[in-house]
Amino acid sequence: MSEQPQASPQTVTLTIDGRQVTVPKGTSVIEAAKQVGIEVSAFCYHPGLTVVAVCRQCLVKIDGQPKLQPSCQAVCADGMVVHTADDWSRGARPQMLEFTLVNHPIDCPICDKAGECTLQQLYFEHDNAASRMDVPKVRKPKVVDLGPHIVLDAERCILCTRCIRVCDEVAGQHQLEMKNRGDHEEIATAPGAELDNAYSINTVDVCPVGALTSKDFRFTMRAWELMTTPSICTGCATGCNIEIHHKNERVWRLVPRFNAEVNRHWMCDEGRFTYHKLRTRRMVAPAIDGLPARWDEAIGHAARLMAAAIQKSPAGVGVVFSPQHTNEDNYALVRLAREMWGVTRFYVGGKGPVPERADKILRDADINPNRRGVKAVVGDATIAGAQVLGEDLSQGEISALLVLGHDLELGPEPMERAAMLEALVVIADSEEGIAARARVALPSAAWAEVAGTMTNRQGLVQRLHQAFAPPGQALPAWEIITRLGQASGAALGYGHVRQVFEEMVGKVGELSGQAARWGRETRPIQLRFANSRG
Amino acid sequence: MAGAVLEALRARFGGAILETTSAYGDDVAVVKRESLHEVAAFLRDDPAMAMSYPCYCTCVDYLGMELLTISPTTPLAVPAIPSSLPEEAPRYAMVYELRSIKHRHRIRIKVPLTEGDLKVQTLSDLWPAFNWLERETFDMYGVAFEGHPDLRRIFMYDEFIGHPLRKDYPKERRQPLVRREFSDE
Amino acid sequence: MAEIKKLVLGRKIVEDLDEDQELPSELMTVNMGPSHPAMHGTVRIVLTVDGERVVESDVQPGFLHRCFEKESEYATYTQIFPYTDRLNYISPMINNVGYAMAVEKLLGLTDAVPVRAQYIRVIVSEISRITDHLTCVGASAMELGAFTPFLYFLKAREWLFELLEELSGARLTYSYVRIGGVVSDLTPDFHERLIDLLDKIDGVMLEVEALLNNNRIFRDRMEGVGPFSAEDAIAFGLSGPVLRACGVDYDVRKDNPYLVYDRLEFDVPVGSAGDCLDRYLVRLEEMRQSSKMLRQCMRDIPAGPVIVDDPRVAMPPKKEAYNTIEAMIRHFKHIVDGIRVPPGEAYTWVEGGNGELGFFIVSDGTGRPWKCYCRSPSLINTQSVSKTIQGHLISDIVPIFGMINMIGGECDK
Amino acid sequence: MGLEIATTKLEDAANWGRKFSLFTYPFVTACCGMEFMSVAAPKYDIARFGAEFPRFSPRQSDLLMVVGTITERQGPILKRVYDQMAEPKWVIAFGVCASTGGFYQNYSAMPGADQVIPVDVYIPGCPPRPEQVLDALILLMKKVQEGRGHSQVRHKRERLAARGEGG
Repeated sequence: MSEQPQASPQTVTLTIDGRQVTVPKGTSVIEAAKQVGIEVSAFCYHPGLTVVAVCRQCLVKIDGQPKLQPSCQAVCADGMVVHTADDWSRGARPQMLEFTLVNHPIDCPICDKAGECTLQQLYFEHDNAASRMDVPKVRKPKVVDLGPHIVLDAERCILCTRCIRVCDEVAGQHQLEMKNRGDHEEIATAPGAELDNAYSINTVDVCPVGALTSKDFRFTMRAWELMTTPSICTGCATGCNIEIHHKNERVWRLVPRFNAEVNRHWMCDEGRFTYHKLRTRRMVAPAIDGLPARWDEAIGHAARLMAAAIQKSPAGVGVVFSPQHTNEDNYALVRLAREMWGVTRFYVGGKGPVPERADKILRDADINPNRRGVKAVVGDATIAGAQVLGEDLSQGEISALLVLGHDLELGPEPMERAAMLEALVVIADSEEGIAARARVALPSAAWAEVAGTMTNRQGLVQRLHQAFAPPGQALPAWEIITRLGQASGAALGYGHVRQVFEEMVGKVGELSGQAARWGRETRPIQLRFANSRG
Repeated sequence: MAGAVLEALRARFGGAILETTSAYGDDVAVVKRESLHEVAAFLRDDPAMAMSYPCYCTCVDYLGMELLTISPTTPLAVPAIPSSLPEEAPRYAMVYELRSIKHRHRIRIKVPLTEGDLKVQTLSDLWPAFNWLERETFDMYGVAFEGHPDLRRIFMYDEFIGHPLRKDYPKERRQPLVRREFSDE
Repeated sequence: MAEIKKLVLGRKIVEDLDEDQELPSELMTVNMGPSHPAMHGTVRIVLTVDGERVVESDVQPGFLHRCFEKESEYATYTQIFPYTDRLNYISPMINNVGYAMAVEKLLGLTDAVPVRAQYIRVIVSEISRITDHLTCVGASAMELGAFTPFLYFLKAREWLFELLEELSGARLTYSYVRIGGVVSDLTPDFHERLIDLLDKIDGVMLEVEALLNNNRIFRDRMEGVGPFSAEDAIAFGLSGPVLRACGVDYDVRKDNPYLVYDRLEFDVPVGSAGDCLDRYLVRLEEMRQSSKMLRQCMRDIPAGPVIVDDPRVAMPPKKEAYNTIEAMIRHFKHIVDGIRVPPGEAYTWVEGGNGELGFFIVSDGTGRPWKCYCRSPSLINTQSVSKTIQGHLISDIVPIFGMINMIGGECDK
Repeated sequence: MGLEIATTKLEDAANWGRKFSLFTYPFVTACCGMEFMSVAAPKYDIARFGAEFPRFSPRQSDLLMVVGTITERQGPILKRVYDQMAEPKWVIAFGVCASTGGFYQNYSAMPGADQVIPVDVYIPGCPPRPEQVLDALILLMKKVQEGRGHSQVRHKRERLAARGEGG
């Protein structure tokens, strides 16, 4: 204590377990402890929610106070001396856990949360004592339908009220409440309300036990069997950071990953369900005129069609970029079209806007994850959309079209005209939309199967990691484009998506401004060993 | 006794010894790749060291290990996986364990290796025991041992592609040599 | 010897053959294995022979590579025990003990393991050593044409298997040891049965020694075959009976005592020539010493718990696990997350059936090892075969290989 | 499959002879070999069933015991040994590794010997108890007597095809 840190009106300095820490004024003790690497156990405290201090699990000793204080509620003060590992506060944790477990059912084998359950974890870390109870447990309803996505098991609930606060504070709708008293207290929907807000599954994430379960995930897969890979939600332009939980080449759920600048701890329900698209109507083999073909045949055919069209009139050849694909895919396509083929008729596809889904929380009207990235990569902020493409098609200005992505909102008439073009090459992961009408359809890997980057609405370049291999013969789109270039005599020379990224960072103005780095490849980690949840 | 070997190594090789630790009673010296052979020869031949007994050698692949060094009590939804990690950090480390039967002391030598430059000088000229062990390490991790007399696969077959103990080799990716044809039964 | 040489194929000059001169021959490449009656398990030796004499050889292990390390990286610390069983499958208990000790070292539990559990570990290790040597000697004798010792020794091994089966529930792959102790206490009449068996085994050994030790054929094929100098043995990293037969007095149980070996009184047999006969004699004597140790253990073993009293390491009793949520959670965390081992790396080595059996474990703080390397004595001992058989006859490969006692599971991991 | 042909008395007699004189080729690779030794050794004594004689030459044996884990590297060897055996021949997969790969599900272990050769009887267990092995032997004997072994069935089919009576 020889050196007293500079006192400042904005910060306070306190001592936690003998270690000094300086934090901004108003910081809670639990957060200050985290800064020096001390994790205080807690159920009801969540860094993204208000503090209620109902679970009493985070009690710590603060010198000068007559009783143990909840560290989530205690605000740091100058000169405060906190003990988290003394006998008194260490003794309080097993006592609180014993109370919590009095009426907890022996449900672990049938509980969806088992393996990522905070209660399991805290009991194992702090208590580990045998039960002393010899009276029957209080019975409560086991299957309560709270809303379209959520089911409640009231027996498992430990009444931390995190879910109530998520509805109130994140979604801004009061839909959950407590009812009854004492050991009959339980969670219920507010009178006349249903748990149906757009962020309702966040209640499942924050639930420290298996009381709230998602209908989409429950009883499908044990949590500890899952592998986790970090990625970005492709549901809209917000680009929420997520973890893909997958096993056996299949995604089982998406959960939010903390990012202070984008989504904090949350994501919307709609975004969580985007993974279903990964298994519906996927294109698994290249096709020429609807018939399956080998890759070299399909690529060769596509290259010949495009070359013939370019030779006839370069101005009549259009290229459609995809805001559903990564920056790398689009960049490779820009290079192929502009530099190798000399084509400049560019459009951007993607899904049309859905204004009614926009809110001020996370959801954006633009349900394409990478529109801003496409504009930056193409270098044209006013790039024409599907509307203009439809007009051009109707006026017969276009003779050939290379389309990235199957989402292209064309009217029926332009769509028919597109189908009649002499060259319509589509690189897409699904056989829907324009992909069904392609002369040559090339199957690409979808977002969970590729490594790459996407730019969200704020201009943040975020990284997608590959969770598993693409189905069938599908390849990443940048690789298809590279092969297409090779077949038409224009070597792009990419061997790895990282090369695309590095070249792109050097050339695209908007990207070089940020400290955009590729980072190391990550390996999927088994969830039970990742320590990230529960 | 425990630190004496490390002390002697530090005194003699100075900068070539990047780090020394003694945890769980195991003395560990992290040695620069260039000095490995020299350090090993010294340990074998110096009468005060007399580490004539080669215990084992292997390699550790640290790919992704830094991701997991988060406290187990981290609450929900804190980033488990940072999106970017240092790329230049050494991914592999060779591990050699030597022992002196005479003096009853031992040492573990670790040599960090980066992904792009995965080679190290062989020690099989000092101890013939390392011949097969280095072949095993080559087979499993793809570490190239310069000067090894017979560097080829030892457990896997020659047709096998890749190095299976690397962390990015999937556990169940088989490369069959032969399969039965069911049509003729 | 001359008769054998006349059978050599590929002769060059027949006409001006001098009766006193050796029959000239050209080098020939012969494949021994991969599936050969004299090879334990599957191993292939590509021999370059000059007549019957080995000029050069290339020993190729790896036919039983079952990816012990890769499997370990995907299993919790407790789940690895079955894999260790199948490393050296004629002395699985020693593998169990060696692996458990490595994890305990990382957990800082080495001294916390109850004394009774340490005694039990020594008991099962020494029983396993006896089964190991019984099999090794019996099988080698059979390969040299002596079928009776094989039957005698297997009969004796069967008794021990039955004893261990009663203890652990399995005949061969026991998985009896747990991190922090052993899974269950000795059975009530274990003491009497073991002592009784040891007496019977001593009798069997006398019988076999009478059959083999002064048997002319056996001695001719063992004595002076495959000698190894002490310096070479050390440089080749040999260990166990093979190293001690070369005259190096090195036994982990004496030189780096673990468990309760420092409380036991036993001798380490050491050979002089390092040939096959020495290796055979060292193994026989080791069985006697193990028997001696077992008697001491049964005399000294204290009462007490058999697993460490730490809820983070020991599983709860089954009855509680199914009836209280507390024990259920504990059980669940053990099964799902495994025992969380602090980050670090450690190497532990024990005296296995074939030599120094070590485990080098790197932990990242989760419930499964980041790396679990096994220093397998078989692999390193087998490496010396190539040098040993050089200049010997093809028929000598059989005793040399038999006495190295290569175990596929351990050698190829 | 057109197998509903009447077995003649001669075939019955031949099969009866075959089932009591199975010459074994032990393709011993791993742990199960220890139990194979026990089966052969005095206590369990496979000799009681006439299958005590291990022949280490595939050409002299008619029962291939696949004892232990088969790795990808061993696949070609196993296939060659099987191909070298004289007809009719039978295969027992001894232990769970030879049957399915067992708990070795990885890049090197083959998921069962039947990936390479047809197997007549599978013995579960890791390793199986000697009693189980004897039970499997009795099952195989039944199969031999009834002419249901893989190679017997194939042989019959080929004979029928050669006669032009369908197959």
